[in-house]
Amino acid sequence: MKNKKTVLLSIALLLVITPEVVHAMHIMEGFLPAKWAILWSAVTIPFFIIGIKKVSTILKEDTNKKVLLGLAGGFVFVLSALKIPSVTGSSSHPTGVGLGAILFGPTTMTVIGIIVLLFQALLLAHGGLTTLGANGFSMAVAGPFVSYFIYRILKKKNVNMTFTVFFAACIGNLITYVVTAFQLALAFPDPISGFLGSLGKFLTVFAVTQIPLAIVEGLLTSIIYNLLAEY
Amino acid sequence: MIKVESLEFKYEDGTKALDNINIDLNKGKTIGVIGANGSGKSTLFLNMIGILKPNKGCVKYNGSKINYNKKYLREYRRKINIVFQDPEKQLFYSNVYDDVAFPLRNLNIPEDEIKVRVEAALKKVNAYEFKDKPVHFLSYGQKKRVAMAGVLVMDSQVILLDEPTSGLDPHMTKEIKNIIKEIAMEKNIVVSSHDMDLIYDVCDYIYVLRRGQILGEGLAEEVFLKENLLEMALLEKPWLVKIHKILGTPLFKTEEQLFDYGIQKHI
Amino acid sequence: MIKVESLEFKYEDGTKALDNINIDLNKGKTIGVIGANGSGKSTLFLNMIGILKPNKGCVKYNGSKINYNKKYLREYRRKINIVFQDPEKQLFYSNVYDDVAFPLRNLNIPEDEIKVRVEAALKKVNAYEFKDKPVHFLSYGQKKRVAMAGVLVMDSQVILLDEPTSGLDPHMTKEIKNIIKEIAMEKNIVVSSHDMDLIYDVCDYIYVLRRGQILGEGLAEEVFLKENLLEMALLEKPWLVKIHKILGTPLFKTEEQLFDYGIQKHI
Amino acid sequence: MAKFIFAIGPLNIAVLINNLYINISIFFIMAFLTTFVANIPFSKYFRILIIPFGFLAISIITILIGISDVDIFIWSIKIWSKYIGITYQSLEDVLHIIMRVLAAISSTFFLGLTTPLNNIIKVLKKIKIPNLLIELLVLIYRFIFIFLEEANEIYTIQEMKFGYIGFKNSYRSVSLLIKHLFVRVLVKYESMVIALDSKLYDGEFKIGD
Repeated sequence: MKNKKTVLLSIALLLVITPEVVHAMHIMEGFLPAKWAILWSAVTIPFFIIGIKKVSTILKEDTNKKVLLGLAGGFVFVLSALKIPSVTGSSSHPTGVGLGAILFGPTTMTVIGIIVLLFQALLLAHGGLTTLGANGFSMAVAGPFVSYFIYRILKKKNVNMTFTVFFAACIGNLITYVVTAFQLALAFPDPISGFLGSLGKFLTVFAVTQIPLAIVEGLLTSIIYNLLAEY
Repeated sequence: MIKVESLEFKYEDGTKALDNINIDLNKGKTIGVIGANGSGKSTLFLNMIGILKPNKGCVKYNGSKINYNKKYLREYRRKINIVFQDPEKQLFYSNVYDDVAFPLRNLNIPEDEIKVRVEAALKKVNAYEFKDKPVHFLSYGQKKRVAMAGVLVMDSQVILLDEPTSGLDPHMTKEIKNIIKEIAMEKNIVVSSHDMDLIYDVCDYIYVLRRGQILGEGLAEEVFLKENLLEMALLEKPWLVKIHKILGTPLFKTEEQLFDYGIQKHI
Repeated sequence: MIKVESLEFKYEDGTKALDNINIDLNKGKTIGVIGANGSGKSTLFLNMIGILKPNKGCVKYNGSKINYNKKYLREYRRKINIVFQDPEKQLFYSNVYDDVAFPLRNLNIPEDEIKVRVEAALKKVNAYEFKDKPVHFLSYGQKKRVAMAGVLVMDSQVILLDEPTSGLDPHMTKEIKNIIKEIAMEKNIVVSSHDMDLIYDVCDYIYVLRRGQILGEGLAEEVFLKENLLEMALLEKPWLVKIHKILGTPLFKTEEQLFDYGIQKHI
Repeated sequence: MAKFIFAIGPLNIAVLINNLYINISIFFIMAFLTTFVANIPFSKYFRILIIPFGFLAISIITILIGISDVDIFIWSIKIWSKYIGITYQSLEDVLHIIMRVLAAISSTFFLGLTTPLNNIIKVLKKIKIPNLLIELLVLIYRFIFIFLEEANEIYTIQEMKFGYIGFKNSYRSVSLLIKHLFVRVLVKYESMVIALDSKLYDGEFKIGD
């Protein structure tokens, strides 16, 4: 009995800083048909395994880093539970995909990201267990890798750092949204216009919220990056 | 002024954190709120500043219930504010000045006025000398004083202090005690602390909490004489009260009074 | 047993944190290390358990210098260990049992022995009743006790306690005081604290630190009578010493002694 | 273990079999068990349940509405030369989705709201999930709560200092909050490494069976 109460209490705590509006691009529990749920898990698992392997080689050199990974995970979770004001007047959350990829590297973010997605499903009702594969691919694989590569390329070309970080985080966020729209369109092709029609519909509908949010995320990430550089 | 009237606050799971709380800040200039860990002091403070909303009862400001809309709270918080226990969590900037100026900049106050007020606040807590130091080079006691300045700068009428001396060494504790006494000359202070000697010294009126209820209240000199009350609340007597009870010396409010008494006795 | 011999420790930027420190844990069963914030107490503790390596001088265990290789330190830390001040930073599991069992599992001790030792340690700090609660639902005082159990479970000979009562209410402080006294019957304890009353009550021998140097040392009853010493170290007398000085009552070591004295006097 | 299977089983049934009637039953059974048997107030249950429904609403409408040159819809409006409307099939699809979502989400809630992480960890150990992953789960779970509490406190302090009035202030405050949390990650890391050392950590966070 006590445990149920305490779990509920934790949810209550989360609701204080979790918001009235939906978590932007998490495909909710049970939304995807079995075929697609399994397919996306199959796509994501290899990345996850590679991530784990890579992380464990890093950990072999310095086992203390395990705690750092744990701390980073807690940090990313809280980041995604934070409420930020968005242009439409409502509020939303930073996905933390870009910031995480820049701070911890993309492979680490794959591992941490998927674990965080699991806890989000269990504690916050964001996303779900059956959609973990699909969400994992868009948020813990595609987003971080794209963000990180943009960051690396622009950094090498000596582009202004604030812009580099802004662009990396912004595009990372957009990619997440495009991939999700893609996943939804594949699973629910339009009966008349097929996959492409459906993709068009999803991209349009979510663009209303996602494009401003991507810009917000980019701005926010660059401010944080500068604050950290100052420190 | 602020009054709390038959306030009840429940957690999400339905357990009562606060139950039938009545508090009147008019009863003293410096009010003490004491109670064991988990007796509801922090929850009470959060209700008083409008962060948590009571399930029953209310918080009244100047005779009328406070509102929970953004605009009202914004005005309300210019009147009442709080210094939290852990300074590490309250200092966001790496620079002392920017940190203390934070609330004023949020209110769009012109920079030259900000400068005057920030410097005055820093001086009040004896922190002016390290105003240009990076925050992470400050000692714990210094951080604690900067955190205090960060609230004093808003110039609110009522200031809640949550464990103002926790983690401080005896010397620093004394210093904070003096700062509190000084601020109390212009403002109303509410202090919560586990340090009974501090509470006894700086507060004139005391509320004793136990498991979310007010177990007793009264003038400092009265409350701390009630042995049963303190025991039920899992608290202790201040040592000045202890020696009064055990040795039969007169009841002194401060160490200095006892000291003077000691000198006279020897003469 | 452990001795610190003319130890010097410098930070990376070259400032001396500790200078010519000599400490001998044989001098008392429970040793107190007192000093203002930033006087070097924590740095000293970290040197004593071999986390930091001194620039000069050494730490000796049973007459020979300690080594700084991994294997030696692992053995060494089975003999001497530390409870840090902030419990949040030393609890790694959400599950109380797993957390307390952590060091034993690192030593590959069989699970059935672990069970016996974990339960004994939890009982010693009165934490057995909440052993099944997740750590994040424990109160601060409960977390603090779990952290203590996590070190007691190793059954080391010497235990360093860094601010064991900070942030605790008077009742819990008393409880911790009793726990310390109980542990001290079997082990050597070193306590650092800002609470002079606690130090005076539980410690028999005291080292006074100021700016990284030992300013004075001696039996508790002697050190706390040296007014100059305490003043220079920015510390205070325990109140039992204060009334001895001011009122001329005999010097008592504990409140109970004063209490008995008071009763006799009234008869 | 039993509870775990009891939650994961229906979740799989809901998604794999995807039968309308089975899913309705799963939803009611799970909702009943979570609210009544596990004693979670209905109002709270409902509040958590509607969290992801913003996503559901938007996606459902997107699936529901189609565009065509000819009016093949059971209900439609004509804008210029195009018809925008709902087909019978999309209506049926959507009904299936909603029922599947309800069944699935009530099962996951049952797991999330009634099963402590430790029980889940034990199951994961039994099915031979790699150790490193379990260790990370355990650590991240613990640290989530540390940072949540901190974020909550910092947020309150900023709110008391007018940090969330208007856009400019809010952005500044959120960025400061995140930066501050990250700095605290690093500070914690340093002191935790020391604590680990003194706890004889040898590279693995061991967990009992």
